[in-house]
Amino acid sequence: MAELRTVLQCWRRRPLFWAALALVCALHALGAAAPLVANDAPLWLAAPGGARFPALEPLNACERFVLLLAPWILCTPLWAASSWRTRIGFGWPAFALVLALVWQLSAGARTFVPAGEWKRQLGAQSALFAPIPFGHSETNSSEPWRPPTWLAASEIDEQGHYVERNVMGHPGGLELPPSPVEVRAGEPARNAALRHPLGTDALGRDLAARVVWGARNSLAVGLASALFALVLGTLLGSLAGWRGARTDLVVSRAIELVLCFPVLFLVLLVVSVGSGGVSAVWTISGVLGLTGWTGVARLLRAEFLRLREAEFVLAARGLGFSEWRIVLRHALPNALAPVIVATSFFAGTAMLAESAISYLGAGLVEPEASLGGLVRGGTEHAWMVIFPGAVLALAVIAWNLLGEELRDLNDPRIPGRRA
Amino acid sequence: MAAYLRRRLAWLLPSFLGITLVVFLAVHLAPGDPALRESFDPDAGSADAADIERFRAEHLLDRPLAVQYLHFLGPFDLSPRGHRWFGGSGEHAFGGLLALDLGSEIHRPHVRIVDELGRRLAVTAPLTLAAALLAWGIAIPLGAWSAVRRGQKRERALALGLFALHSLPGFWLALLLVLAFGAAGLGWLPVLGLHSAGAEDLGWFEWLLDLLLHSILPVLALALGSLAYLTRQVRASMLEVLAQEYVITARSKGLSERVVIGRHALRNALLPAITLAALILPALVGGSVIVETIFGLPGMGRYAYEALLERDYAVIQAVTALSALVTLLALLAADVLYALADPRIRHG
Amino acid sequence: MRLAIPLALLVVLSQACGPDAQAVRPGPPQPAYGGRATIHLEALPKTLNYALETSAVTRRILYELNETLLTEDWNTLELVPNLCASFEVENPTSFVFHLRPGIVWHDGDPFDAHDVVFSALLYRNPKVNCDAKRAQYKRIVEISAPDPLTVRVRYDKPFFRALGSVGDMPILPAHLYEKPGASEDEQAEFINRNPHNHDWVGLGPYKLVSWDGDRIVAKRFDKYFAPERGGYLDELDWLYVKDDAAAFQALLNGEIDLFGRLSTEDYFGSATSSELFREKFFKAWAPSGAYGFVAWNLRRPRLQDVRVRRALAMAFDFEAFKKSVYRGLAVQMTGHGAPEGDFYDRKLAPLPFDPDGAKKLLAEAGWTDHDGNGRLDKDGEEFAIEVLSNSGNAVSETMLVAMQNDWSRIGVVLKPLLLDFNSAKERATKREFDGYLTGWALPTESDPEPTFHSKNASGPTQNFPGLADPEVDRLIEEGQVTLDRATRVLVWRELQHRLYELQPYLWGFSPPRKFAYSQKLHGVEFVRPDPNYVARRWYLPAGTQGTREKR
Amino acid sequence: MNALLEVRGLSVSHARGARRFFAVEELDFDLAPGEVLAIVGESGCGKSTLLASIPRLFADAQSRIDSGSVRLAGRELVGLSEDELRPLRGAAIGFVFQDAHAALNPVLKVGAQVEEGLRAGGASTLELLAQAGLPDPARIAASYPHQLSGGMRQRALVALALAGRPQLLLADEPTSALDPVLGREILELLTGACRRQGMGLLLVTHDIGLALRHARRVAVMYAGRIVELAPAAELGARPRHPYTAALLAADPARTPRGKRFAAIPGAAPAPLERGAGCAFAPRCALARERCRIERPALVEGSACFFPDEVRP
Repeated sequence: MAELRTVLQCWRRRPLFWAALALVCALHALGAAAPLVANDAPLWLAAPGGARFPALEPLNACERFVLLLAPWILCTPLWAASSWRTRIGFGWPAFALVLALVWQLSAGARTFVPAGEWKRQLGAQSALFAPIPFGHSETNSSEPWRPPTWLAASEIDEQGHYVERNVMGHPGGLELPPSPVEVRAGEPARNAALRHPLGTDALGRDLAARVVWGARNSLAVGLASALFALVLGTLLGSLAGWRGARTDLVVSRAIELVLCFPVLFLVLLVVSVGSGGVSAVWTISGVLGLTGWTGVARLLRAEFLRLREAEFVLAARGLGFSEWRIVLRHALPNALAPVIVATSFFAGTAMLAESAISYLGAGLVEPEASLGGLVRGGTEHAWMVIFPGAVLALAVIAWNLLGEELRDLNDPRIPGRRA
Repeated sequence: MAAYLRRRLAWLLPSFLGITLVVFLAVHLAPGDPALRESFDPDAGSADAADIERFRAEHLLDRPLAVQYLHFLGPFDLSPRGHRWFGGSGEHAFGGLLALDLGSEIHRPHVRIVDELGRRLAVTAPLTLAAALLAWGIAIPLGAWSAVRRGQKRERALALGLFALHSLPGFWLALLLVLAFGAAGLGWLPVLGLHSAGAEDLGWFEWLLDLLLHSILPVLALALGSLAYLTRQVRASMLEVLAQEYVITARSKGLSERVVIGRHALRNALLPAITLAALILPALVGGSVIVETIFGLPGMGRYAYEALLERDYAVIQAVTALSALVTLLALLAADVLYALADPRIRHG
Repeated sequence: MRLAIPLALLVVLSQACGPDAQAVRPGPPQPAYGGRATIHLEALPKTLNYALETSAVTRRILYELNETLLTEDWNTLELVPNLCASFEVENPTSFVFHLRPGIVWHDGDPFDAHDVVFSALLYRNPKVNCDAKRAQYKRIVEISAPDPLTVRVRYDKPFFRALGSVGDMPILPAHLYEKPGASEDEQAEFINRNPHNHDWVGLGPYKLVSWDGDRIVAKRFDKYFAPERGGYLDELDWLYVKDDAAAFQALLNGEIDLFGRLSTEDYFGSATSSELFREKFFKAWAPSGAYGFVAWNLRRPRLQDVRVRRALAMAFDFEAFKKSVYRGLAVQMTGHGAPEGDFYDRKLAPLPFDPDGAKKLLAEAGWTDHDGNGRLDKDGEEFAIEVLSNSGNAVSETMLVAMQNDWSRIGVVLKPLLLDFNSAKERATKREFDGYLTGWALPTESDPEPTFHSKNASGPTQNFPGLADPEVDRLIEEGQVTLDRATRVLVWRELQHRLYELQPYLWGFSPPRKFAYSQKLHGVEFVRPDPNYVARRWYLPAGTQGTREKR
Repeated sequence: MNALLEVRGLSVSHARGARRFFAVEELDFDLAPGEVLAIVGESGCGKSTLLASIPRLFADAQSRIDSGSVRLAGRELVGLSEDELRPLRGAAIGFVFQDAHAALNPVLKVGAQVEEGLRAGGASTLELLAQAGLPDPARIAASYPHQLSGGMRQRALVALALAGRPQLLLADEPTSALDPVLGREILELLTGACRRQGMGLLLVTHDIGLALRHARRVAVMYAGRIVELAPAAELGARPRHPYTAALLAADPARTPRGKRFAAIPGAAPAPLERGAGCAFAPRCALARERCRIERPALVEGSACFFPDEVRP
């Protein structure tokens, strides 16, 4: 119990920081565990030959690894704050390995099952479904554009007409009589409040499932481009800051070149060329990373220019350490704090950029889901605009808040802020 | 100071040319071909191969990339109507970027790019300037106030509010503004274009009023995004300055809090803000595709994006050259302004 | 001469009909002169010179700003004299037009036969940017103006659209476009870069006053040659709004008076059934003559077998898609052409929705699930189809996803490839696709040769599938020379049956064009030919014209 | 006797996170007009806090005066509101800071900063700069702080402090950032100005030798308390508190050449660990049981139970 006290004590001291970190980790864990959160295939199925995991069978090795990471990401706030670090540190990998072993046994031949097909063939077998029992590409032509089911306006009777006439009904009688709503096995009842908590889109796909998988893609883009920018920025920034004026000049000109380059154009260029094998998530992250590193690089260059003359660096040189050793052991740790702050801010900016590009129809478009793309699909319906936009804003706020707290945490100049 | 300036200016031209070259290569290597223009005419059939070849020849698209780049760069016009030295008819010997002749658009040969840029800037520049003034006008006092009041309840609430504002996606913010103030919502403000129908036969005052009414929402959409960021920047540098000793010296002279903050603290805090202010310049030219699409404004952002979709190479290269030049000048101006403002550098 | 089309023709299309006048309007008030209306444009024309531009937007605007020799009668769909008082068909290949005297251009210059001859000859100049129309007017062997009011035209061989294409030829003001004594290149340059491509001078009832940025303004032309159909409104505006949602907001806001891109969802949904909408606006639809389709690339081995193409058509649930996306308001196409025209055989039944039948057909063609992974394969290769489309159109994206789901049920994998417009067009032209989802917008009767004839099978042509079928070629050539309309109808219908049987396309839907317009406009009727409305017959009842409604 | 400054039982506390601690506790001393009182002590003993508390110029907004009174020329300062106290700063109380480089605003000219503090009828900026011993005052006034040498900047600070012709001058280690020669000149400048204008000078320093040379009376502070208060001559000759003796022994300037000067073992207690009894007890050679339990009050200038046993 003593450990718990240290964790709570640590959390109480910097509540906003830990709240931000928890929010970021929760969102990314949700994204990583999307197959378990929103899936039309059951998670567990009682089959004669022994239990099957239809939701996990079609996943390839990389998707499985991401899924395994989900619990680990979720507990980062707990792990980072406690002195359990060592105990937790060893605990999780062991748990993950066991899970992987069990899983490997259960993976049958990866049969490709069309969306919604499991529900049709379920029959009498008992099965456990994901919290959101809809697939991100599972269409239901009997309930297109359905408002969130917890609204009164969303109630539909047996024949498929909306109870409240004025919402969808059409006096002219021109419209074909709608077919009754098809409720498949494992799904909540027709008018259950939580059937479609966020409503459906043109093809009757559940918006909640689309938002979960959309968040998975948007968060992946945010994180990937931030890391890409971090690596590139650190590399070029330190070169510019540490080495002679010549490299500094070259890198500064490169920075100017990137600043002047129209980002939107690069995305259009890459997406239209590179959308072959690689999924658009990585191409867009690459592009955003390629154009985002200038912020980190400029920051690092300034820090290194300052540190180059710092006494302790001269002292280290005095002791005969090699240039690289000084950079890695002394200069970089000092400069790293502001760089990490800049990176977390850039993660938020990258997500906003991706959503803007997808909204214009150039980034992640159908059928891949992205928060920006979802809004583009239904600008005339409030729920299609508000919910994806809100989740995106929440994710960006989480990243920015984390960045802000990190900055205050490491900023010696603001008195009395030491953790 | 002068030596520093000379070195930066010396590097300006090569950087600028480097950028135009990179953009040129990216544009021409990208998929898509301007020769394949709008939809085919459903009645008459399609342009046959010969016509497409003629179109490509006319715009030198069939010539090697190097020739095309030199033609774009100028000062000699390498087309069949160009300079005699290069086998042209001599009718239009000089052209291209260095001869300040941007030529005309590929898909609309009757439109000179320079004129269109003028029209588009006339829409984008004032809106962005108004948004920048609005953002800075609010950010400076707000940032200073929240730095001085750090830790109080109101200040924390404001900080969180700014946070949310800074994190909202641009298009979402614009859509919400339209839903809120457009006809579907309160119906107070027009949501489209810069003028309502028949505005040209209004009196100059109504015309101006009509323009202002139409530009409120776009300016708000542009300003809100940067407002939050600028306020936090001013707050951060203000906090840094308040921790300096000379602020206490000022107080020891018995100066009022307003003078201490206004004359001593703010002057130092705004130094880093100058570099940010210089970055408004590229935005003046760049415009914003999102805001211009949603509010139906024929600005620079949309001009570049639509040219991009139609692969109008002449327009893409002209627009990126202009924004590259302005960005480079802005970066230079930022450093120069910073040096002028900070005596420690000016009198080195 | 322009009369509203009887509604009977429309009824055939679906159960109910015509504009849905919610409130029963009191008898139409007397037409009065004056007032202004603003029409929405979904794209901005590059130029108003219809010889150089092919976009539908330019055509729509020029309906009011320009006139052609003949025009299509809205009722009988036959060609009636317009600029010409009368015309004679001497023999199947030569026609004589007698022009009406006293017609003037918007700048007051008199209109005469020389303008017509000049407008036809410019297509012979290779340097003029009129590539899309060049093929059509190259067929004119000789054109002459014996006197200022008569024009004689002769074609190389009999062609069913000969009279139509001359009658519909855009007429340019020769006194502004002709550069006397100029070489061919200089003349082409003068036309391509002529400022009047932007500041258009025409012959129509409305003349262009200003065009800056997104707004095109035209005012009534007082010296129009047929004042009785010269339009009641003083001013007609066209406003370009790229984003449909923003345009709909502008309509509600009163900044636009007619919006022609109402989505199916809005037409039936809450957007047009709210109080605000019902009190101030009407909604209506009219046949668009446009249809969507997936063109199969017949050069790809797996798609060459007609059984495979039929199976893919049978596996897609057209009815469910029509009900969920179009709410029943669309025609499932079974051939090429405008579905409302009488050249199209509406009784040709579509292939039944039969996934099992489709699987049997595919099995016959050798595609079965050998390795049991749920996907069809043959000689070790999985059955995956890459369908190309441009990412701008929401309906085509929705159709791709629906197709992907339906085909996955029979073990066929669809890989959508959504690219921006120009990249998609380039890949389509180079035939780098399995399927290409796009669409045609067609007049009442169009020439199938560029789209299906074997001589266009290769090269950058409209014949995306690369179809080369002797029977189809024969029917096309026969139809082209059959001048008699009734027999030509039978030929085109036989062609339609043959094409549907060959399935070079997976024929999609032809949704009608849906409008929302302000109730202050009177005299608004919706008719068959593009642009489906006749702006010059609109009027504002006396007393409501001058009022600039408070925005 | 009309003392210029009377401080009785002054206690000031700072805040670190949620906890508060006393930087200085129950200080009592007086200062006559024209008199120079030096306050000596190691860093962290609260001497700077004492100086800052008089005009209430705390760096951290959460520090406050908990108890005691500070009377300047008979007027009580502790109870004054910010608006009442502000006019006294600059006009009644002048402040000379330690590091002139940080204490001058880098973006304003030196002349402008001095002018701000001027009071009507007083000497002009140029005269003040000249009085502060600066050559060519016009050039100095027109230049920026970073263009002056360390010594000149310190003189400018003195000129700035004297601008308002204050009655009381507070100098917080004005010379520690300078070399000894320059330091002596600055101090003579300060003490000279006090004598001429009858100002009281509170001189804070960590160098006991300097205190003895320039001040008439010296107060030695240790862990937030005054442990000895006596005329300079007496204190130098016969210190009556072990800490003062230790300080004198550790002063290199006073140790005859060739003899090692003794460092004081141990370290001053951190503000939070000041327990009961005499704070110096753990480091005091004379410490007895009583010293650890009972806290000695300041009696006849010494806060030690055995003032006589102190060996110089």
